[in-house]
Amino acid sequence: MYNNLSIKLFGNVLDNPIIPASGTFGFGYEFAEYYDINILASIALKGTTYEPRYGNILPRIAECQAGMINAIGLQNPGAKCVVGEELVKLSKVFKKTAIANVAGNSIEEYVLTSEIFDKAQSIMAIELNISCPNVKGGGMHFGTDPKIAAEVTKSVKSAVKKPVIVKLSPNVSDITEIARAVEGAGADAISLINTLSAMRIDLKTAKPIIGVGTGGYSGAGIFPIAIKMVAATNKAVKIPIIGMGGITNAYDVIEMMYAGARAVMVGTQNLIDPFACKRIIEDLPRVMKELKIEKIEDIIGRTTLNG
Amino acid sequence: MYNNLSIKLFGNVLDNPIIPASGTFGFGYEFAEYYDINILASIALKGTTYEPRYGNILPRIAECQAGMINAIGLQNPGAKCVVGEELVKLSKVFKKTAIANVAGNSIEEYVLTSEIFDKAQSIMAIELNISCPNVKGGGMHFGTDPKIAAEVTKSVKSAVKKPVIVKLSPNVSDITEIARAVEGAGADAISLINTLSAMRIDLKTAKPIIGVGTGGYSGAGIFPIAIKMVAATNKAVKIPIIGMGGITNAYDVIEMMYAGARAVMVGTQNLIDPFACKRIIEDLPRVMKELKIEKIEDIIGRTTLNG
Amino acid sequence: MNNVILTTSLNREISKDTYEIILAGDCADNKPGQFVEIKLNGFTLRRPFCIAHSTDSTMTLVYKVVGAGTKYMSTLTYSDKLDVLTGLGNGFNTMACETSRPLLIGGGTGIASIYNLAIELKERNPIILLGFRSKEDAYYIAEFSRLGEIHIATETGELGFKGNIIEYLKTSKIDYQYYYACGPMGMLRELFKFSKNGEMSLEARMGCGFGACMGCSIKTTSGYKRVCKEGPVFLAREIVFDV
Amino acid sequence: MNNVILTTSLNREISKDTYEIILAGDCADNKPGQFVEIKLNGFTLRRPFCIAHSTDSTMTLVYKVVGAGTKYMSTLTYSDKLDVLTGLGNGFNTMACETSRPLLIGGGTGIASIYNLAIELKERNPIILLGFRSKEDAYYIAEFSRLGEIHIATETGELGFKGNIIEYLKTSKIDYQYYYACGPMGMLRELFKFSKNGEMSLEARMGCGFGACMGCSIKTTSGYKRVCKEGPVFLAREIVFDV
Repeated sequence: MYNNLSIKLFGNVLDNPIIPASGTFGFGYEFAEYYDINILASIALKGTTYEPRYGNILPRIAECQAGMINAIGLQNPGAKCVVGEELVKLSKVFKKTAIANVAGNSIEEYVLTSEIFDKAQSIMAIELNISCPNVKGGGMHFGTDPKIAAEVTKSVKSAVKKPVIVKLSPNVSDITEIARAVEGAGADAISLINTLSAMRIDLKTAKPIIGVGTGGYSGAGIFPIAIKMVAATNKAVKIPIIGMGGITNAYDVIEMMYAGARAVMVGTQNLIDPFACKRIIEDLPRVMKELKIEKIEDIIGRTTLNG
Repeated sequence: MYNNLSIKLFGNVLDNPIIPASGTFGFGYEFAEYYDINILASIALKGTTYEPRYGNILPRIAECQAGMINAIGLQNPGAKCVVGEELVKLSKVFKKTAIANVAGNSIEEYVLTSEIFDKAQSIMAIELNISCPNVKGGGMHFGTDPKIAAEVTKSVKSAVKKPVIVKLSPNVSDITEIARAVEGAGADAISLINTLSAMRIDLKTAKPIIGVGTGGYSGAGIFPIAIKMVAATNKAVKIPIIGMGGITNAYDVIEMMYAGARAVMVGTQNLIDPFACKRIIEDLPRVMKELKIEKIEDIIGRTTLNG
Repeated sequence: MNNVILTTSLNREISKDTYEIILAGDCADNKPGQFVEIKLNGFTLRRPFCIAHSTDSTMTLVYKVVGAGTKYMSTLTYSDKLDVLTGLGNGFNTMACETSRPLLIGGGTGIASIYNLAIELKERNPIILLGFRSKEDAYYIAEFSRLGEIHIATETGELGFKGNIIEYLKTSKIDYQYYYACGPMGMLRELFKFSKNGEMSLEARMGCGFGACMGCSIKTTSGYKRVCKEGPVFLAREIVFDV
Repeated sequence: MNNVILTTSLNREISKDTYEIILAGDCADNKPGQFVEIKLNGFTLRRPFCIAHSTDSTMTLVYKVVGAGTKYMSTLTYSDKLDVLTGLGNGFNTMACETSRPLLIGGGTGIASIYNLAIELKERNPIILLGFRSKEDAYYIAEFSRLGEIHIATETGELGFKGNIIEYLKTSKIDYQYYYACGPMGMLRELFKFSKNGEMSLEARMGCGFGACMGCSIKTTSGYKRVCKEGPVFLAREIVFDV
């Protein structure tokens, strides 16, 4: 049913633009204990690799004034288990399709993992995580070199039928260069921004708080950086953009869509408030009325960035 | 007089590691209306170009949840006026030496401006701003390409006698690459991080809040990014590092020094609290006692970053 | 400039979305046209406010709820404490009209600043022009009536002249030599086109409020000046309005 | 899990840097060993706290001031409101020791969690071992005395056995089949080496507290488990302590 909150993505009409971001919502079904998750547009699943991974040593979390650093290190039970068990549990409580988030150590692993998800009925699209700053290999380096980013994209695209979203790293000199490269390689959409490489130190021990030293910074503190990068990317490419980075409320959703996002992902806020996505969806009509916005789809990219 | 707060920099003993950052303290003398600025280690002056500049159109400021975006655009009266008038006013109320901050449109302009400051007695060192994101040309592009960064550094170094500090941009894929380049070109120290490119949008008009569209994001929200970059740079180079980015209190100073900073610059906090530097200096002995630190110089780079 | 902690005595809505807050504490040395910068919990930058009235121990500010900061401010209540920088900027030059009857022109929350000036100039029976959008936006009318000869304009025509206050000034035969104005940029620009015989207090999005960041610099006939430091009051003739 | 707003009734220091806060509101369905996550003004992440005691309408938490968050928390006073997630995690399995006299072992703020369990197991006259650093750190001794047979160890030797509580357990001839433990990791590791016949509540630096972020995953003999979701109470024998 089309309504004032609806947006189109990959030919589907989504009820609203709100999608929980990968890594902040598990495999989704546990949030069904808290509210009816069918109100969400979709769900981006926890980052998945071909083989199971334990992830990094603890501590994996460090707090910041307006956000947090995480270094989970892609803990996941492996793609086959995700499709065979986690998606089965999710399908019982979620009647829509989800977005798989795929990470890997090699282009081959990206392809193999994507192929597994490509066959799953409950998957709408595959998001390639080429920007995770928390694991050596399989992470960020795929997202900081335009050639490698394009190669991963092209390889996965030629192996799967479902739409492919490429998730970009902000830890680059020019994000639009990577965006253009993956668009050229056939990406169906771009999501950005992933976390920023960051660090906190325990003042009592002088050691990094995060067990592996550094991690990815997310939350309200990165929102102004995300807005800029979404606006710049929107100017550089024609494919849809899924905007994320520090969204905490319905006003932030509007700002992100003005900057060029067709849909948005809410991340860290889910960890602070398990009802965050529900509250944002419920608050959007009020905020749209206040800002005299009738249809949310009309505002995508309304802000133009000069220069 | 050497004391527990003292640090050595360029062969000088500074009373403490606290220096107001360029662009947040004007040319210093106006803060003498508020407190005795001689308690500061030094002062980094407003960014100066060869010719006078008006700077960008208004608005130049946008607020963020944990910081602000500015796009002043290097408003300044030109190097000759700074030395002839502003430094004269400063010398009347400040008995120590200041750090000139030099920006330019060309390598030649960097050299000419630096030469003017090199002759000024009240200048301790010259900080090359190769990372201002707010002006076209003369700004960030000098700081995102290691070859150009090295060339600017080398040219200025061969023209001046005073120590040269190179101020790095965080808007790069790998800040250590630039750091090594400027170290190789003869830089005497590195200061980091400058502001992150960012943007906010006015929800009522859907236009960028900043007149020129985007600006540089500073304040507490960038602190975790600054800590990471300082730690990484400290591992990459041997020359002293002046750390900055979102320092708001004495605890942040300790964290920044653990990460590898020999001195620190306090920026945005001066704009929120004109007494910020004074309060931090006065609070440092208490915080050091709490953390069982005797001499602050001992903690520089105490945290090691693996990987 | 002083950095003081002031305590809320009263905070009430005096017209649509417009609030009057009375703060107690060390409020000495605030002249008409000067402003304060207030740190609000949960917001990074201080907010500038013009002063409607001040004594050595109290200060009355008028503000309009326009964003999250002022919305939060409207929730402050008796005994809430605020970190305030007082005595900022340069105020009106009351000597400038010594030989004539002063003309005061205010619009929106700028009217608050004019009120403080009217109190100071009361002995000289100032002419006071006040512009509001509509009747429900109007405030301080009774207060101004006690200080001089008041003229009102509303865009809706509900009170006084129908139209903006500068149109009223143009059509009326008010006799004046020198004006003092405070209000939105649109109003000041109109006034500037009509007459440069006076001084105006400008508004700007500020970073610091005390001259450090150059966030609010404007072009003047004598170079670049900071609204927060050399201003907010400028001679009309020195302002370069095309910037 | 419930998301509720609770109101501070009382907040007081009960031993050195250790506070007891009593909150009122909807506190139903909190079992011994479960925990709450509190949003504190000005801090991004919620803070986990174990529950010393709860009824349907009140909840007592014990916390130690160790950082800026708990320091802020110690300033809360009567009528201050808090956003709380309650009923988090899985608590102690009180059925596990049905055939024997329960042994409860607590250290530091973990003692609070043991208190809630002692109340539930009171009828079965539990043996209660409490470890503190020194006399000034001790709390709840009188309260525990009413619930079972208590044994105390302090590192300074000021109260009870001189040394840590696990050393005491080793040297004493306490007869037990199954223990319940909560305390610092060092204590639990020592206990684990000595005996695996029981269950322990773990502490961890958490992101969310309800299983979403995988920030607190530990290795167990049956795969990776989240302290906040599958825990915080685990069978001792399933914990892999070398991670």
